[in-house]
Amino acid sequence: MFNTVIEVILGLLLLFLAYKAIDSKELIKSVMYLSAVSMLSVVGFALMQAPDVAVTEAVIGSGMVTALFVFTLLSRKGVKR
Amino acid sequence: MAVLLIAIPLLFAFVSILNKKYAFYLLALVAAFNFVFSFFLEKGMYSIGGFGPFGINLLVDQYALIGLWLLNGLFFLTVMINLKASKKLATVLIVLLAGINGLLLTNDLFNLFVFLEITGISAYLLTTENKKPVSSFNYLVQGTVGSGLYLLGLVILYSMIGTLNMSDVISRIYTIGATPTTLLLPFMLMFIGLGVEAKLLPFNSWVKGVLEKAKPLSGTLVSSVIAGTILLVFGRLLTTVMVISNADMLITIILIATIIAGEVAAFKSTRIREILLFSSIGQAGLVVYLFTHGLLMQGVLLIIANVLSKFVLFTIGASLAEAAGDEVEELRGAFKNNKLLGIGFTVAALSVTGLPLFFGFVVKLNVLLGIFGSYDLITPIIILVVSLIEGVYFIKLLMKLWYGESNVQIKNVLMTVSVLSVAVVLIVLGVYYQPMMDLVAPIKDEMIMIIQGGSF
Amino acid sequence: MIQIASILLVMLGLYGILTNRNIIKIIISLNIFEVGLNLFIVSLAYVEGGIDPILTSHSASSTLSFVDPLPHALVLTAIVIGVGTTALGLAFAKKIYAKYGTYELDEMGVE
Amino acid sequence: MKKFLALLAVIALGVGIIKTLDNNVSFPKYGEAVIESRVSNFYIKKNVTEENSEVLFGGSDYETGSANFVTSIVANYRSFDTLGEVTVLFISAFGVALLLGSKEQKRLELNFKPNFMLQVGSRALFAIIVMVGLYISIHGHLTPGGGFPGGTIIAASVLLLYLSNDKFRTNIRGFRFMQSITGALYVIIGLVGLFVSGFFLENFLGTGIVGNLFSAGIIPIVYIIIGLKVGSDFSIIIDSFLTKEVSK
Repeated sequence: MFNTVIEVILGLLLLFLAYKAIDSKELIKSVMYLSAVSMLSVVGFALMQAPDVAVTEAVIGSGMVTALFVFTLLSRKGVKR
Repeated sequence: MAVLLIAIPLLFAFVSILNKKYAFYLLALVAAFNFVFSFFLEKGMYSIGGFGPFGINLLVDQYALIGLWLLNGLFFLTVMINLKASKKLATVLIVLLAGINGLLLTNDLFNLFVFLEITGISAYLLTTENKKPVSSFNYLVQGTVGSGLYLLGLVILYSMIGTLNMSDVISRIYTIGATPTTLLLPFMLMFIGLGVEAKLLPFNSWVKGVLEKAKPLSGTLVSSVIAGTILLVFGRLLTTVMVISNADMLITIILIATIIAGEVAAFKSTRIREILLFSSIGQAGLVVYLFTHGLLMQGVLLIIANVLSKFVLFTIGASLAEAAGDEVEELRGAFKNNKLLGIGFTVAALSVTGLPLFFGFVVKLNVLLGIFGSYDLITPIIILVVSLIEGVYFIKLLMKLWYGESNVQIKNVLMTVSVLSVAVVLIVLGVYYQPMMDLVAPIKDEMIMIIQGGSF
Repeated sequence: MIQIASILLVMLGLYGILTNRNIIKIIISLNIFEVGLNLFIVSLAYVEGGIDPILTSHSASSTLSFVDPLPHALVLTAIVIGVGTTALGLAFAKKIYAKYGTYELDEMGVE
Repeated sequence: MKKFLALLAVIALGVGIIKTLDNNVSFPKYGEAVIESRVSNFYIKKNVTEENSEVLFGGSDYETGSANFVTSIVANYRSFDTLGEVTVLFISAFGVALLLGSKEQKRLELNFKPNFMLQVGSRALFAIIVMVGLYISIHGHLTPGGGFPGGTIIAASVLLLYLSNDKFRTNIRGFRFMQSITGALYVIIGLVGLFVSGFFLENFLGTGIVGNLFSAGIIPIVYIIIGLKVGSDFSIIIDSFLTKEVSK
């Protein structure tokens, strides 16, 4: 019973954050939402008994991908849109 | 031993980044090795890691051998013709070669996804040669979405029938008794996913951006070598795995729309490279149409004719356009002072339109016989109308290119020699087509053996 | 519920790719598409009451009910391929920004 | 407004797919995947040839000695996928360097100055992070994770050095050299398998006792190679992103 409650919350949160990531105006905010989605997906993988995938997604998905996005946005001169 | 066709290029690719200067010689060496080695392959199922049907195996049958000979050869020719361009992108080209051989050989659905990505990424990097980052980015996005949808379809198929090995997918489908309707969703997703790379309608807006201003190296590779590989892979999947029960209505509509849209757009366009890329979209739609209707032999013949003629047309077309601009008006009379290129171009163009005495005629004849055999009447009419349109715009193009004053001069002996040799092949196959028929004949019963027995 | 959420994530990713005109937003939607896809693949492998696919001292025998390890291996590869394409997409984005000074596709004019 | 309609259409398509999957008889519901009917049953039984043999934690000389089934699939049963996978990363790193790199590069002036704490802390943390990365790569066949996360952690330690020091640039030639050597080593191990026993990437070393560090034949070796390769790939990507062309 406890498992399904967590899964429902996780699913809804994932969808809400993904929608915010696609729809927010600021690019930096979008990247933050994306990294939040990645981290929640790590929780999802852990819930589904997939430790290997959780470790890989945590390090690569939320770690490296967010870092690359931030570097691209940092190297942007001029006004922050 | 078939795995050497993939392992050796990967080894050379890893070593080639150590020293940029010698990367090109590694490329030339490995391209020659692959072309020569593919003639010494025996047919059979080569397992990797020794785990039989539960690991990944490479299937070498007549269908794969034809693809290997044709595409390794053309890859070698294309690389040799554009020496300067391929010097800069040597490592990318070696990885592309590994990807192409992987696509042709693999017998495992997920392995096909990995090689699709490898070929895709090296194709995106090749198109950066045209200095158009937005169209390369567009190609990257659509290619990734395409292989993502293919992966989605593949995973749903795995959850239903429990295996990833292509040859025992069918045997498992029958044991589980999965009806075609239950398998429709995964097959549709895989069809649309692969349709992106095969230039079918829903996702082929990247083709115009990539090939419109493509330089000879990346243009020829994308339009003839990679297109041929993807179509051959599509053919193998459509006949052995994705048994779409008599080509569901939606798929037929997509294909007919692709054929018509491609040919009409080619008819209307006035730029030489645009004409070629739209006609290749139309041809791709026709090839996939043949596969979905079970006309395997005709599909392979059309791919061979298509790849050979697109190689000639695009090499000459791209170098002409690079020299004197894209508009056909500016290229008027371009063949005046490079006659040999003109002859090669004319032979390839006439072969595509299907005039007698050329290989294209033999292929068109077979295609029409095949389609009339399955006695539905609408499609042969469409194909006849389409080849009529093709004939008109190619003849119009040839007329302009031959008659008129122009000082365009292209000095590339290697290109002239290879273009003429391919043109001669097209003529010889047109006149004396029996050897090609025997070459293609065993494909049908080998595929049936795979479908029934699953053991090759 | 996670399987339903992952399919909707895949759809949201496709929606983001098709409607956005900003290059970085397109790459972000591509990533959401891939996260949804990976979640869906692993959700196919889940077995009610199954345990992690690792033999340890206390779950020692292979007759226990395990979760299906094959989709996990597929997802491992899919994640790293996703990062590869994202890195390439961002490199294109930087080059486009250097050439046009903007990430908006509409403001780039004809190439 | 148009966007809202597009969103509704997409959600409707998603619900449509979910519905078709639900009432599809051969598609297992969430949580009811039947392992016996799938190929992975043989991977768990670690015996591709005959039917039901039980694998115990301390047992020895099975087909693959790796306790972690996922690692046995990634590095042994389907090792060709991983080779293709490593090529994808290799060509992405090469592509990024091709697109962004140029003759001479210099560090990008980020608009934040690394403060004292970061500089001192990073020197201490660097060694620990590298050790964690190597640990995860080496123990790939026993604990979750493996070559890929291990390699990325090593690259993260390089990233930490980049962030803590404005003028820092790693030795790119060194990483490129490691990248090419580890890649070539992986293919050579495959070729050795081909010559030793006729199958490419065959596990020609003894599989040892399940659960020991030195078990599972070539799997630990392959995973260490992948760890180093992924680490050098990502370091090159990070360097390409954090540098810009020296304006002439």
